[in-house]
Amino acid sequence: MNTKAILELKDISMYFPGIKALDSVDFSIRPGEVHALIGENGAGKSTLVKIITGVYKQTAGQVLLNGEETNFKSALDAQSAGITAIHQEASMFPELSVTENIFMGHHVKKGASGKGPVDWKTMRQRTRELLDDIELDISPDALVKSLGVAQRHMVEIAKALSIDAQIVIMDEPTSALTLREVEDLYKIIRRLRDEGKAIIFISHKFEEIFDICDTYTVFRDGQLIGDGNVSDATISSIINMMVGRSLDLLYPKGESTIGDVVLEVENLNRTGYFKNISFNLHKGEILGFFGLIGAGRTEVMRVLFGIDKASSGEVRLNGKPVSFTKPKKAMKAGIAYIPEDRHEQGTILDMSIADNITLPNVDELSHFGILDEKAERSLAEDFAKKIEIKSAGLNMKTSTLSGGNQQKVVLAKWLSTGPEILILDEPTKGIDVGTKARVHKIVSDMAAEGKAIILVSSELPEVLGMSDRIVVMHEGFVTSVFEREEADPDKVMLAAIAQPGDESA
Amino acid sequence: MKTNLNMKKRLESRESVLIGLILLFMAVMTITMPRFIHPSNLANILKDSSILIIVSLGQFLVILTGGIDLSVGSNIAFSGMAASLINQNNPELSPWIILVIGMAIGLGLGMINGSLVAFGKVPAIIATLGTMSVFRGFTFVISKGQWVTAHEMTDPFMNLPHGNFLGVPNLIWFAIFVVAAFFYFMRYTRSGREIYSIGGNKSAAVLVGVSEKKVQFLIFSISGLVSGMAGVLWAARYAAAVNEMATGFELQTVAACVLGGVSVAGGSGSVAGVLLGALFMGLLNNSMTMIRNMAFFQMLLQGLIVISAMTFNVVMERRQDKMLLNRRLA
Amino acid sequence: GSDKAAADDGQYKMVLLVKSLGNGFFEACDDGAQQAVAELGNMEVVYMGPSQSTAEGQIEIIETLIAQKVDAIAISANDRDALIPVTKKAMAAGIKVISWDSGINIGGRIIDLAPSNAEFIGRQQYQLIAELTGNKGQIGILSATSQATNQNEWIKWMYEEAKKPEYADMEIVEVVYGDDASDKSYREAVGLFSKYPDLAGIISPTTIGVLAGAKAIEDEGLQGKVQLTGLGLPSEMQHYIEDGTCVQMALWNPVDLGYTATYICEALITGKITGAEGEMIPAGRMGEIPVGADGSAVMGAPFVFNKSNVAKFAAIF
Amino acid sequence: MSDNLVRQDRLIDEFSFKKRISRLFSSWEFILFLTLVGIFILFSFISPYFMDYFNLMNASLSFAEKSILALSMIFVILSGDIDISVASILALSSFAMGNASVKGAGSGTLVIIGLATGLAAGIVNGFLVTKIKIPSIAVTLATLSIFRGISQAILRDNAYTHYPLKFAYFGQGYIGNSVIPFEFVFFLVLAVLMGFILHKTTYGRKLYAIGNSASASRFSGINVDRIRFINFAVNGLFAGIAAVLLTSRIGSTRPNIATGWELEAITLVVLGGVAITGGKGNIFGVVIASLLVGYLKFGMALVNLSAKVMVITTGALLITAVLVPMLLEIAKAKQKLRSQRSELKLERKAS
Ligand SMILES: Nc1ncnc2c1ncn2[C@@H]1O[C@H](COP(=O)(O)OP(=O)(O)OP(=O)(O)O)[C@@H](O)[C@H]1O
Ligand SMILES: Nc1ncnc2c1ncn2[C@@H]1O[C@H](COP(=O)(O)OP(=O)(O)OP(=O)(O)O)[C@@H](O)[C@H]1O
Ligand SMILES: [Mg+2]
Ligand SMILES: [Mg+2]
Repeated sequence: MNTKAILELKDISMYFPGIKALDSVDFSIRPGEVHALIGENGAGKSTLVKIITGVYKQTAGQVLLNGEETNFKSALDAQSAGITAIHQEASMFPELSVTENIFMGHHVKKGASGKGPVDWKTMRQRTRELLDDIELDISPDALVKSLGVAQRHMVEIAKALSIDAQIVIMDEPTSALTLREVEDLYKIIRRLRDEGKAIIFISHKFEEIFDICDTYTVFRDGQLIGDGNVSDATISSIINMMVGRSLDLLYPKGESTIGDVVLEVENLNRTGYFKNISFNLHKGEILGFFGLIGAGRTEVMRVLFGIDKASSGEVRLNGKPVSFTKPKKAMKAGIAYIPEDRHEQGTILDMSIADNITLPNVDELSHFGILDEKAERSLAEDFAKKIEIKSAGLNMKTSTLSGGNQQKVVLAKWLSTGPEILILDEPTKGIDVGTKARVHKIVSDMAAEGKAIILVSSELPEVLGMSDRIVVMHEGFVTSVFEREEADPDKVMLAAIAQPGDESA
Repeated sequence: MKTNLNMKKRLESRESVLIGLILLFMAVMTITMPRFIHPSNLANILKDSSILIIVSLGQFLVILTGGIDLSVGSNIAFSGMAASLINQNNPELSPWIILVIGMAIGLGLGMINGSLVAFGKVPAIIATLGTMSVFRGFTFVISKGQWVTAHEMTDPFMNLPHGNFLGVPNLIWFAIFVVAAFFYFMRYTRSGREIYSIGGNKSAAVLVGVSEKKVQFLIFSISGLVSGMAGVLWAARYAAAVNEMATGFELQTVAACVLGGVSVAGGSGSVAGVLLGALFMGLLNNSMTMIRNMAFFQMLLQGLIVISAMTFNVVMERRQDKMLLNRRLA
Repeated sequence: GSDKAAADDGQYKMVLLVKSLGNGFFEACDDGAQQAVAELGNMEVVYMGPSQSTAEGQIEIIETLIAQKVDAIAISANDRDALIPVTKKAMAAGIKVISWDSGINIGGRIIDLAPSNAEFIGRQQYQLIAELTGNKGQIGILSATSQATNQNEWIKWMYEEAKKPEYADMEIVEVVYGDDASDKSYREAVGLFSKYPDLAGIISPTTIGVLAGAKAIEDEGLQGKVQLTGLGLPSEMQHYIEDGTCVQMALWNPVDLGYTATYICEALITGKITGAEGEMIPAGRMGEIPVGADGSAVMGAPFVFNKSNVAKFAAIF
Repeated sequence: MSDNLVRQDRLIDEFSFKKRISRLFSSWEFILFLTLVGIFILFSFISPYFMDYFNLMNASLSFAEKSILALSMIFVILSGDIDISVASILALSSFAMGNASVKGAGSGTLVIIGLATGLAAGIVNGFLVTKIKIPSIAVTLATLSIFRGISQAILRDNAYTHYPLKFAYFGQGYIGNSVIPFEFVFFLVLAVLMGFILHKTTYGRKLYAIGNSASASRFSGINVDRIRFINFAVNGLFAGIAAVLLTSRIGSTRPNIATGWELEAITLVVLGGVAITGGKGNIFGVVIASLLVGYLKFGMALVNLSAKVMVITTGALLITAVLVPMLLEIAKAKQKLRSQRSELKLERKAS
């Protein structure tokens, strides 16, 4: 590998209001290389990808392609320069066909000059080929809204491959894929590498990095921490770079006594989302829920909190059957739910911190519907102090806070309702290590106080470290339930990807 | 199995539902009023719907991106008035040149909307609510409050919509031409497809290099362009350019789009659907004049039909979604 | 009091308030008003109207006219009742209020200047169409909005006239409304043709309606088969009268109407008249107009336009 | 663009007095207020009739009803919906009252009928929006035809013109022996009431939450659809109130009454600084905007400007009102980026 770098980033910085997402970062990649970008949530990986693909314009620094400085005005420019990417967030057009989703932005046109009409026949045919290539058995004319999560991800991959690119970027392409699909993806990546293409591969899973990547770069908090050849690295050396301290500090599961059953779920169904879900939750217990993205965990929690309706099944609270038609009813029964999407569901970014904290409590704090601003104020102050929200004042807009502090606002908001059952959905996604530890501490303390806790997480170490028991889901089914002692990473992961032989079907 | 599903899908698609509704409606009309089915009446319906079709297609593009263009009626008035004044003052000028000028004026007004929305970031509904007043106000200014009527217009000008080609009135040809152009544009050009992408998922569209600003500017420009065309045709067809022309027309075009299955949230809808929606509106308008003493029920009936069609659409959509869900975890 | 002194500049200020701006008929009325201004020398007339023809819009304007303390308001009303409260207020503030063209009900004005007697207009319209159809056949009426008070009054008298024995072979089949919009009027006219294949004639007592009706007849090639008459401006109908689409139609002279309204206002302001029954209003070249019961004043018979005279009048209004 | 004044009061402990003052002065309401003052000054120079207590009071009759429509429209728009059927509801209510009046109903009964009809129509809108789940713009586009259509179908070319004498008070009466119209006082009372609900009650708080993020509100236990439903119902009720006032003021009902008022009400709301996308804005802005537009029109009419000029002016005012703050914001963001860049350069040089 002595060829010259095809892509070089020099001294790149990217600032968002209040955040340095990237801080003087260098990066380079050569043809025929698979390069891993590694880093915790929020380290700046996706931001780097967006700069390379022309979606963002860097605040400072240069991007060199084949030695020449680029100045992409949009993703289109990057595409025509031979750069393609699978972005992390879903970027599909649900109302449009698979073919169109693949070719949006670079429709094939008839005529030699490429000025003719859009050539549907050719595009459909190429889609067919691409789908065959990645062994995806769907019609090119299918509307994307009719596809499942994994199928959508595969279409995203096909989309990246539809461009004859020199550089292919994959931002967490495997997060929703089964083992077999991951194997297919490996095959494709190897083929691309052999064709002399440069591949940037982002993943949180170390085995994947060691399986497929040649080189790596580690980011932490927007800064480059280290890089090198994968063959020279070990998992622990990389983790050290990522986290900057040893792992044991995290996941401080405290002692708590497991009490009576508070919540029983029996054969719960929601058509199209999950089937025959059964489990129990005890007082003082932390019940982990693990699975791949799209496994249906969130959907189950939404039903428990009264957001969605179950199509059948029973939920019992302290032995009594309940059915929450509205979140308010679930709240009255002592359930609190911290949703996974902080921006869309957890907080109201344009409202003040105080108003966010008191929002679920306004009815209780008011007299005949009239706000009691004093009571609100003191409640907000109490919990802001307790959860240690760092802000310029509780009347600041929530949007001015960092991600971690925003998550603390969500925690404060729900803890202030004094819940008996606390459901947390990906509570540490995209927040810094310090806050993460703080969240874990709070959860542990709650359990110690005898509250029942459900912790949904896609981070295996977190689930393993925090839970008393672990429920594992795959494509809408519960595949296994592990006691803390018997849960080892391999077994849990296998259950999550539903290897043949288990009882899910 | 697969073909079966496709068949089912096709049968349930909004367009076929609309065709069914239209046929049903026509059947009922024919039974109660045999003259309805007379070719001359059908031709009339087509003529009456032509301008609505043309403008609704422009409105369609705007709604497709989740916006709305409330200024089309005023745009028609302004460009129609301007074209008529030009015709009045330059009788020797070819009507085709006047048509082009009228379209250019409409385009210009559309570009004002487009700039406000794309570059000024003014919400579409506000921008066009404002220009709706402004354009109509200026119609009055350029006409000084006067009308331009038949004897001030030249025959070639009035013949623009009224003349025949191959036995089909020009007005219908104009509509056919615009429909064909839109069909081609929306299906076979990148820009057309990009409009769908912005309405479907804005952030995803940006990720694949679609420029939101460009698309927004484009759709309002097109909406203005077709409104300008409609303005000229309108003035020439009724041989009268008055300040109040096409008042309230914007709501007709929105209704045609909604009837045609265009989602007001953006992202879905088709040229065929809009065509059928506008035809249905034209049909409604025409039948109201066909039935004795219907004048007073027209508004009520129109509203009821629009709301029923929308309810029907929503229910169908929900059923379709449910079908998809049922298949998902089978 | 009627002996109110003229404003500082020696001018009395009067407002000619029309149904809406941008209507050729009213523009012609304004021309007449300005002629009267030139003759009288002590008047100033401002032409005003709402942007859409609604009673609410006119009321808003009248409120500001009360504030301005103008001397007189002459209104062509969009609603014969809705304006009464506000015009009463205006009169209480010492403003002389008259209505013209489209009247305000008793109590809401001092004098109502009708362009012509409603009964006469209605009957004449019917006679005009009967002449054209040879006292035979089905007649449709294409009106303006269903709320237009003067239209409805005239139509009532058309039905009265139709009861006469000489019209035994004629009938009014339907009244349709074009809402004073050219496209709707046009569609309604075409609707009449298809509903009544034997339609003999259309009466459209409104300027936009008669224009749209003529265009529809021409487009459908029905000249000679469907006759048309109505109330229209010669300048706008010249084309159709000359090509025979509309052989004859009627209208009073809007110039004279605006002219007379101005004279009446001047007479009221200066106290020449009070609006009592039996008084004679001096109206310049129009001679003297008597005040009838309930303050009604009538100008005279509408003038009938046809090929022979339309060109001459088209130059005027 | 506009910040919540009430909310700002609570910042006392956190912001210095100076900062508070500077925020107040750059707030949208303040700019509106300055414009209003400017209009008063301008017209009092141009027209001798403008600065006249009686005239100013009386002029309020021309905008009080539309402003009342705007008051409840704030709620609808704040929660992210829109209602373009209000003027038709007004017509329907007026029709119902006229119909009852002909049958001999007294003033009290008429008011009840007017309000009930408005409320019922609002409930129909609310039902279609929240239960059938059709977007509000589409629903009210259809009901705009239906509500007016009903009165047109029944009333036809007739008018109801006979209302009880006492009924005239609501639209034509003055408070005691003063020259203050009842309508104007009633508008102010309603404004205070709506302001209280908006800024001092849980309902108002929830409204803002919904407007900012309906889904986050749902996840916070707010019954989003119920609040939207109530908004539409209240909006209908207010259209009923406006119907009582207008009908009483003009003493006549025709199916085309108040045509086009929906757009005027929406214009007032938006001009008052309420974001059409919801979640932002307050009652003061809308009240000031109502006075602003009302007196601007009054002033322009006093100097005999053509109605068409007024139409152009309000249209342009609306666009500028939204455009200017947007452009300022864009410029500010650019400025910030530039300063960030130069800061970065300095940092680099230093290191
Ligand atoms: N458009 C944006 N506006 C403001 N802040 C942003 C934006 N995009 C990213 N950030 C912030 O920049 C930082 C880096 O985010 P980025 O998405 O690059 O992280 P990442 O390494 O891809 O994380 P993950 O593993 O969660 O995908 C985060 O703090 C994020 O909140
Ligand atoms: N087959 C499917 N087709 C389309 N959308 C799906 C499908 N399955 C799940 N989804 C959607 O994908 C998203 C992820 O599903 P869900 O949240 O239930 O999974 P999860 O186990 O909580 O995963 P995660 O929270 O990690 O994304 C949800 O919004 C869900 O509605
Ligand atoms: Mg990322
Ligand atoms: Mg989830």
